[in-house]
Amino acid sequence: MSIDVTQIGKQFGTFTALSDVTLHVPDGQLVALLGPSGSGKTTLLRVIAGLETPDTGRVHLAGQDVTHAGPGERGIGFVFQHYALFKHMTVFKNVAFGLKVKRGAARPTAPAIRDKVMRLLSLVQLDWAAGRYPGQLSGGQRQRVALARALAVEPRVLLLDEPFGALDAAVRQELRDWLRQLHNELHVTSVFVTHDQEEALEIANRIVVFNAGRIEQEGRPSDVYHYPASAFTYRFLGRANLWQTGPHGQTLVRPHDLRLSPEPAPGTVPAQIVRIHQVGPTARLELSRAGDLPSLEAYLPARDAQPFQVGQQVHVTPTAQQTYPVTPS
Amino acid sequence: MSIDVTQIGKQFGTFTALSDVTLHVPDGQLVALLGPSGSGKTTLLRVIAGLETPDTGRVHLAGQDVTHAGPGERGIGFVFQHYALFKHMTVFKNVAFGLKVKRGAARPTAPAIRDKVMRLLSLVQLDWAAGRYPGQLSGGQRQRVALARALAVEPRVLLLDEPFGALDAAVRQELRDWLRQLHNELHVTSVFVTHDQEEALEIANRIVVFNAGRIEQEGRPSDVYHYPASAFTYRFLGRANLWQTGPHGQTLVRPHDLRLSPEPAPGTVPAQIVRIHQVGPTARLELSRAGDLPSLEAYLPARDAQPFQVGQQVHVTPTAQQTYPVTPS
Amino acid sequence: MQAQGRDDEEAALTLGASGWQTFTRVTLPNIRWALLYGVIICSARALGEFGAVSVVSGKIRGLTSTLPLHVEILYNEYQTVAAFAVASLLALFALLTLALKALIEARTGRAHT
Amino acid sequence: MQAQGRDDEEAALTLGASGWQTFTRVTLPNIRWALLYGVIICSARALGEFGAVSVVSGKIRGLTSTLPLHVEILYNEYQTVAAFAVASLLALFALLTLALKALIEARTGRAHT
Repeated sequence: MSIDVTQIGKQFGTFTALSDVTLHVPDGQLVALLGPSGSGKTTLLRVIAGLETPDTGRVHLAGQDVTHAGPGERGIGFVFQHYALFKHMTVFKNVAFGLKVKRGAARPTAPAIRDKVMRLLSLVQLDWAAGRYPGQLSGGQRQRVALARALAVEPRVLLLDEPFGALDAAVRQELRDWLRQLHNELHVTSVFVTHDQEEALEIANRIVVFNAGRIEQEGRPSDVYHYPASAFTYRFLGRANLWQTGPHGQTLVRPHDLRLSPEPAPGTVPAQIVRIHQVGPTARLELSRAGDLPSLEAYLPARDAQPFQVGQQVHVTPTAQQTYPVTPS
Repeated sequence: MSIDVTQIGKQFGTFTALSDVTLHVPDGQLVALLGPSGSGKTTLLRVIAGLETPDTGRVHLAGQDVTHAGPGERGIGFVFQHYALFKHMTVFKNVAFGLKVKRGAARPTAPAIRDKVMRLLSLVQLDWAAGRYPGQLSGGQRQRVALARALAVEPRVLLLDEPFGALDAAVRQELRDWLRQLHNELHVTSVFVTHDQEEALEIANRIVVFNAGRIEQEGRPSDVYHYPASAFTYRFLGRANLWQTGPHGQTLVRPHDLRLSPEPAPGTVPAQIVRIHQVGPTARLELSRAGDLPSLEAYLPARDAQPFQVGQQVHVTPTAQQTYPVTPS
Repeated sequence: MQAQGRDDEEAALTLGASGWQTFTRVTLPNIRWALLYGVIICSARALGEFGAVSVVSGKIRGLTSTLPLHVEILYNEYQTVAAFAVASLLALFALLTLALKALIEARTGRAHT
Repeated sequence: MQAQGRDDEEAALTLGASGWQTFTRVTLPNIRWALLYGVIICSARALGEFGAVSVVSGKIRGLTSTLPLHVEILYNEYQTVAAFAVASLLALFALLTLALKALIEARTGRAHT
């Protein structure tokens, strides 16, 4: 089911959470809303869900205007950062909730509910926990229950608010893979909010970058990563070295786009290696340049970094770079 | 100042937070306590600080037994995950607090306090915020105030409890660099708690891996990363593929230690490329193998991945691997 | 209620529950102990109130009299035995309330850990 | 107090503050409005209490009598004017308390945003 939000604006007191946001999400996509905290990404997700009413603008789901529909009438599933499970119900009852509150003919029979809940619980590998209470499960398990609960009502759109934000790094990685696989199987249009650019780049089909209540950029992960439209996006999507500030603005370089050689060549800049940190396949080198040029960080594959030593004089050149006008901030 | 904890045990009700933990931290080190939540790392930090009294065992700072000394008598600085700034005081007063509560001759004069506080605030680049209240600052700025406050009493040991855990990814990276630089300048023995293996590997001199209230492994980052003593550490420190389960146990391989070639060779295993995800300098390939062998994930430098396509049949071999006995869990 | 409730209730709404279903199945079970506690403490206060009732009610026996007023009336009429009997009844209510209060505090204490 | 206090107070302790310094400089400023609020509400209740005082005090004028008791005594002695004067005093206290309560609620409301 496609999602269209048109010129959405939302104020909280004097704080502008969203300002003139327009976004189209095609059917079946997995979209990441990415931005720093307070940039409006969660507010937009809650507007789509109907948990927040926009001050201006419209929300359409599958072409239908739902701006004033309640969250229960939109055919959405919502997953909260802190799980929001019903503590006084077992895992089974949590997942069955959405089916049991259906009215009249829409409500499945008890055996049908049981079948469906157990199918969902085995999908999230938690069929053994049906009789447990949420308090007896780990964070990762709770979030899987929350996902099963959201899927039980067969939503046409799945909305996830920082779904992995409260989890440990290892569990987070596992659930990311798992969400991607789930999306590949079910193909339900999904939108998730994150402030972790790696997470967004890894699992989303499309990325929407937020900054101060506006959409800064939108596109495929590789496009957004390789062609950031602004210095803000460039810096937010990965580490950035300030190569130089010239008449056209500031030139930024990613640490893995720096090439080091022992000999000078046209276009290279001299620098000294201050620190080499190597763990795993990538070596991180800290370089200081002469004068008041800012220091640089370079990432090299471990084998390319072997000839270099701390204290050595090297010559640096960027293999890719972006120049942005300097904006007064 | 060196830190020695000896055979520390700590129970909370029926939960064993620490069990027979012995650790030596030499003077001037930057040590990471790394582990999943509930593994005891924060409890150990709080025991060292004197905020928690161990049930058994001793704590020595610089060779002196401080097991029963209060937190204020140990010469430590403590930084909390959620900053723990005094909300009703300005930034200046927050930083000055530790100096103002000193008694008698130990207490500096008012001008000396002002000088010192302003020096610390310019060290954390917040001299312009001296008159503000914590509520008016961003998360990253608050944590820098908390650091300046902890440093004001000239601690001989700096203890940090998930100092960057509450911050956005971009701010977190910035503060990590900054903490490392600060440690390089001040050389104060520092211990920080984290559940992020990348953070630990990046800034620590030594890493202590916790699992279920015990120290699982301890050593230099590269040693811990390249020679994990157990499957737990291996899996916690980075992504792991299960290459095979044999008579000696399970063999694990890191995604960047897999080599792919179009032609079979001795020792290679056939696999099919299911997905290629490339953003930035590393390409991530998902490989499925015949039979019931678990699927693999391979990370290749972008240039090495160019010849491969989704659906292609390839032959895989690990360039490095570790085998661990299968432990019943 | 604001602290623990919002996420739960929003989750129920997104799952298609009506406002009433959300209230009875999610909000009420979460606050039932706090609610019962409030009701009991409030009843205890109302039961024991004297001054305000005395001024407002007019003390019409069997109509606008409460137990504490009744104690006073009986006492002023020198029906000492009856007065003490009613007072004992009040004391019994007080003990019952205390027991209920302790029980609920133990319950909610357990639920929070 | 438990909710907002612990980290702050532990921070103060690690900075070398004594228990007393931590209490006066960190704990008290954080809870001062809540504390004052409690004192005022409590005083108001104590001021207005009638039944319990009436039973326990013995109503010795100028010694164990309180304002509400005094109103009753005067009223029973048919000193209507005096009784109403004292009652007005009580009402004035009530209004003052209300004003103070509103002021503090406004203050703490602001401090929380």
